[in-house]
Amino acid sequence: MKRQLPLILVFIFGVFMIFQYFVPHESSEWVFEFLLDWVYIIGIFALALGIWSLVRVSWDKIHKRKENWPYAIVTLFGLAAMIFFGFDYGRHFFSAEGLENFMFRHFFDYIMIPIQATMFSLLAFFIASAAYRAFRARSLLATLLLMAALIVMLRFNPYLGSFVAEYMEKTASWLLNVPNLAAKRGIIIGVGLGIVATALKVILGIERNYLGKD
Amino acid sequence: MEVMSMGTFLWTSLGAFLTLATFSFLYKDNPMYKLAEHLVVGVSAGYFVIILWHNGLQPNLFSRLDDGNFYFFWLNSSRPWYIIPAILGAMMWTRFSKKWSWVSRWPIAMYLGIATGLSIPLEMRNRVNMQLYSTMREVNWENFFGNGFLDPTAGYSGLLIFLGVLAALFYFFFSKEHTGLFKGVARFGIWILMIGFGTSFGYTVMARISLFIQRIQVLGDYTKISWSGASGAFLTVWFITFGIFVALGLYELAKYIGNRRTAA
Amino acid sequence: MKLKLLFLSCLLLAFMSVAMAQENQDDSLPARISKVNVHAEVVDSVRIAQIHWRISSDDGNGNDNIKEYVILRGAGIKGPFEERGRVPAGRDMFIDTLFRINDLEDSILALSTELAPSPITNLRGHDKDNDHGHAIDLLWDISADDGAGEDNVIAYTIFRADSLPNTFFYRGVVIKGGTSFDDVGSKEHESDSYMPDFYDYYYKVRATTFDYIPGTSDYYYVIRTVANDTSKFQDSNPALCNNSIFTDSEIFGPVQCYGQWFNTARIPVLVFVIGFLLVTIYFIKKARGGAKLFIRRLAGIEAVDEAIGRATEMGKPILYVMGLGVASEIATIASFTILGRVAKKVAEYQTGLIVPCYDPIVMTIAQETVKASYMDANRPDAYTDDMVYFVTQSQFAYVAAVNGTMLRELPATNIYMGKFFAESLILAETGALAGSIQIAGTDEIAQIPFFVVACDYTLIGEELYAASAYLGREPILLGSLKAQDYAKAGVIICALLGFVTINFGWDGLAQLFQVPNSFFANLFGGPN
Amino acid sequence: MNIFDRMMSLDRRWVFLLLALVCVITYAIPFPIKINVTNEVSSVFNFIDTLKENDIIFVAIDYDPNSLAEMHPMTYSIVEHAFRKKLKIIFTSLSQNGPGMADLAIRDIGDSIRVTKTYNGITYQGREVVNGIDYVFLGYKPYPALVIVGMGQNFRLPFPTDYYGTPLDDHPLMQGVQNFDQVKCVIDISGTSGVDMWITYGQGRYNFPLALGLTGVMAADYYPYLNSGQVFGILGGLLGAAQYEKMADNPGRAIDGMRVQLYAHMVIILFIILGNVGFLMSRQKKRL
Repeated sequence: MKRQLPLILVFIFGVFMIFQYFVPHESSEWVFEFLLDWVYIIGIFALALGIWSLVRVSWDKIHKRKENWPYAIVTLFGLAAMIFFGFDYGRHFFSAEGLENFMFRHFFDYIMIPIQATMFSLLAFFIASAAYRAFRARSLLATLLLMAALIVMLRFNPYLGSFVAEYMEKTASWLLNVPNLAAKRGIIIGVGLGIVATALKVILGIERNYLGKD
Repeated sequence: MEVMSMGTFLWTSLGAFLTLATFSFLYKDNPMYKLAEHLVVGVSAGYFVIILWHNGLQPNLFSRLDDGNFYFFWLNSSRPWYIIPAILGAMMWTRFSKKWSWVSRWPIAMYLGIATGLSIPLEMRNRVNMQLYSTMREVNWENFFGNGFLDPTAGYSGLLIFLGVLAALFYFFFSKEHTGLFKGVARFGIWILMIGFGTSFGYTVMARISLFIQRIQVLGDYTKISWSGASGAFLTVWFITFGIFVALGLYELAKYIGNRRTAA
Repeated sequence: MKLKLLFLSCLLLAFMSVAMAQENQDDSLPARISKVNVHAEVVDSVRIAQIHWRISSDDGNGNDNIKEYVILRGAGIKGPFEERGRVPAGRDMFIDTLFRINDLEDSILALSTELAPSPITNLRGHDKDNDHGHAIDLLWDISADDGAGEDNVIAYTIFRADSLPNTFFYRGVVIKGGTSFDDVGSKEHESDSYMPDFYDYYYKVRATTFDYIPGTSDYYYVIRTVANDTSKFQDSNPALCNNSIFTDSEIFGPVQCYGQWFNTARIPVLVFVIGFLLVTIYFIKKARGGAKLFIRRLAGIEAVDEAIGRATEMGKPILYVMGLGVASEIATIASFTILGRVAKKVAEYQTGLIVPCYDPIVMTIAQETVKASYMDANRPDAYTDDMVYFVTQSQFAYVAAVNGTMLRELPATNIYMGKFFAESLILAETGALAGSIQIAGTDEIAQIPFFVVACDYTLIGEELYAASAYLGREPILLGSLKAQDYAKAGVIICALLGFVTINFGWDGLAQLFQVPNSFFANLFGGPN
Repeated sequence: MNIFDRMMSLDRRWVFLLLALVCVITYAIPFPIKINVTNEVSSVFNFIDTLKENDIIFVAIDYDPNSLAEMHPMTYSIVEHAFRKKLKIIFTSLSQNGPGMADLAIRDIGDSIRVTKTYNGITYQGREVVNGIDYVFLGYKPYPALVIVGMGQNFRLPFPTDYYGTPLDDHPLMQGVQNFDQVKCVIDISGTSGVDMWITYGQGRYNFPLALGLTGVMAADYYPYLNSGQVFGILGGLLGAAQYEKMADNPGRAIDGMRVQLYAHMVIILFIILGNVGFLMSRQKKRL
């Protein structure tokens, strides 16, 4: 009941889905669509878990006065405000006016977008200092890698003089379309087999990590 | 140059402020960065809740449970069975109770079964069959040396792709010690791989930089617009927004120099 | 208790939603007609426009407040529209007379007959292969006036009748030169384009010109839904009636469509999946049986051992970072195995070990692993829980913390194993600055370049799994790794054979691997 | 402590400062820069350019604000180009924080379509882009793989209503549009792993023409699909966007950014070289 039933469920659904791919008949498609339709709903409930645990963690922080607990208040404020606006100040719960709500949109456009975009743009600086302090031609392989990288980066550089620039361009596109292609294809095939192997193990009940410990 | 309303200006100022607050992490971790960071965590979570509700539960579940002719909960909606996924979904929430968490395994199992089963033939087809098929290409023997410098369509390029794929695959072959001939093949494989990674690397640098460029562009537009529409009110906000950072910067600089002195 | 609460809250939500949703229903205007379908026909020398529509959702059911439909016609899409007739609620078609051919002056009549293109010939069709039914493939030979002769054909319009004698419905259009059309219907009953299986269909293909009978033109029809309260009505979108000169082919049919039970075009995938399945099962069984399965040594792993030795000499700790992955990810699982091995050696050499974690669950498992290794090394006393500690779940904060540790402790060796994202380069950089030996391994392809250039040894992609299989000898991991190895070998051999054969001018073998696969489809294929 | 060690031990913040200065200065001083268009980009442009009026294309805006810098220029140039050609577009956003941005982008592009403009010598009259007639924005659903497969069966399966809560059947555009069969091509502008889903679950199962707009980080990894014909075009990072803008003769943020990109690259390359010189020298010293 606790361990067996999940394994059986996984097996049944998994095997059905595999063979559904080879059975175009509408009766199989009917079941297929039914399942898909259900899975979204289940999935959405599952995602709500993440939000809930965020709330719990923040609340715990405030409650136990852990370090930086005031910031947890900020987090919860953001969450609450967004939900409040999203339901159009609590006026429309079951129609999507909230998505058009002025505050909702402005919070998204002028708080979420700037911060998220900027957070990632910090990497521009880290890559610069890493380039300076860490990216070393330690070995033949690292040298090879750096060389390829430099060529790709110099691709559209006009200061090399038209002659060199042209060859840079050609070399870069050749590197991309020939050795890069070969390398990535090798990886893709390998990874593909890896994914399929894992999926098979899950369906056959060999891989059971998702059950967790009990 | 457009002139914006005070309201929009204040909002954009907030955006600019938060942008700089986030950048201040480059100097060191500081309260303003922490503020921005935690704020965005909360806001994006809230945003996600709303999107899940209005684009998820509402259309896919609630609106289906209720289609007009309704007086006793879902029982006489025309699609009452939609309560089943709802209950399965609710089971997920038992995750939080020690005693009942095993209940949540059923919906997980269902989801996992469907997802994995779906993936197997498709991944096989896309990553293995198709890639294998397109590896078996006819080499352009007529024009083996291509026209011009490093021509990707030339015969030797085609041949190189084929050999490269095999070598790269072989490098990830673990059942054989890399000795003799295999050593050479694996060596060639790793070279090909490294060039591949190199190109990714070059692209990645570009990617990271462009993230920063966009921020500059946004800030640039902001300053341009606000200056162009400069009025007393605009300028005050402007100075408040940036004054904070200038002051902070000077303070830190002073401290830095001070430390240098004491160190020397 | 908590469970009950959660359950109740969910049901309550659903209930509320249903109750609230009642209010948001707007029954002010009669529902507009969504689909209008018009085309010209010639019935005993009268050119008529056949107008079909889908009755309003308020007609019969819904609010059921429809009085009648008013048919409006205009010369342009914007109107002006004049009324052409009315039909009571429930009706879904109307026939509008455009002009009587007998009324035309002889000159115009002659002109129109002269301009009429010659019809398409040899119209044939069959059920669409490898699908769920509800679709028919049509083929024909182009009209003599398409590209040749008068050369005034601009398009072929496909019409379908569900039984004879019956009105034909517009199904689609193909521009001049086209010789085939897939009439793909829907399988949903409620859909406009529903196309039942095992049902006799009749087709005709119309060769259309760009010439009009003088004084006539295309028309646009609008269906107005009028409620019992006649002040309330809504118009449909205008629907075009192409009124140019045309010639119909002779009717083809009956033809039926039906679903197939097996998609022959996908056989290669089936073969691959089953083959791989068998290999995987075989090797996992074998590994469980305790068979010695050979895995080659990996430079990275060798490096781990000597790095630990070096750390001991320097009397500095070892930093082990598990990355941002969650406990269920393969990379993280592999990382646990390697951590176990590292911890064991560390315990033997009596060096320090620091494991900052990003995920609380990962942390608990890591603690178990390390403790177990210390047991194996018979030094349980040396183990303390704060070797493995949880930092935070926000990416940059985590990185900042780990960097701090690196610069404070100056570990002799940093080991990064698991899932890494943008933080990889920041970690590797700081590590390099601290002058530690760095060993990395991840299956996150995008991050490998940073590790390669900033670390001394890197386990690339699958090497990470291999390493953990090599160290852990854990049957499942080992078995599936072996299976993948043999699959790779198979792929390599197939590629070689295919490549050689295709370059000696025989592409038969290569064709076998393509998906969707024409070879198998034709082998077991349908009528064509 | 010789010069190289000092070079190495320089505080990273100086590096940050240098990069920032270079970028800001180059941004402040505009100058044109030559951009060569590569095949993988031009194939996307040509495909869209040769479509007929009222053809439907499908654009997936699958990125979060954090990769907006690279992806937005692509979205803007591609979608504007399509709207100018009077194509009809179905949008989705299968990335968690995407929909709001997609909504924003669509409204912005709508504004720019209102003005009459001339691209590549062809003058396009300004017009109103109407939701439901010119485009439909389906919105967001979690689990891209399942959603994509669902859409392949019928758009109404995962998306009973669009982003704004309107039932799909109420949109004239969606009349008779069941699934990808009625769509001329799918363009996935993606900063997430959703792109793998589009290739595997979308193209793999329903064989529609697929083009990709990718972040620079991912771009190089998808060339094999280009070569195997599973994908007909790739826009890689800001450069790809700039190339598209160039072909569409509609310069925007990407082309504007390329000159900064150029100098930033040179700075980075300089750093790499400096660092390695220092590294090699210090190694020489150790050898002695």
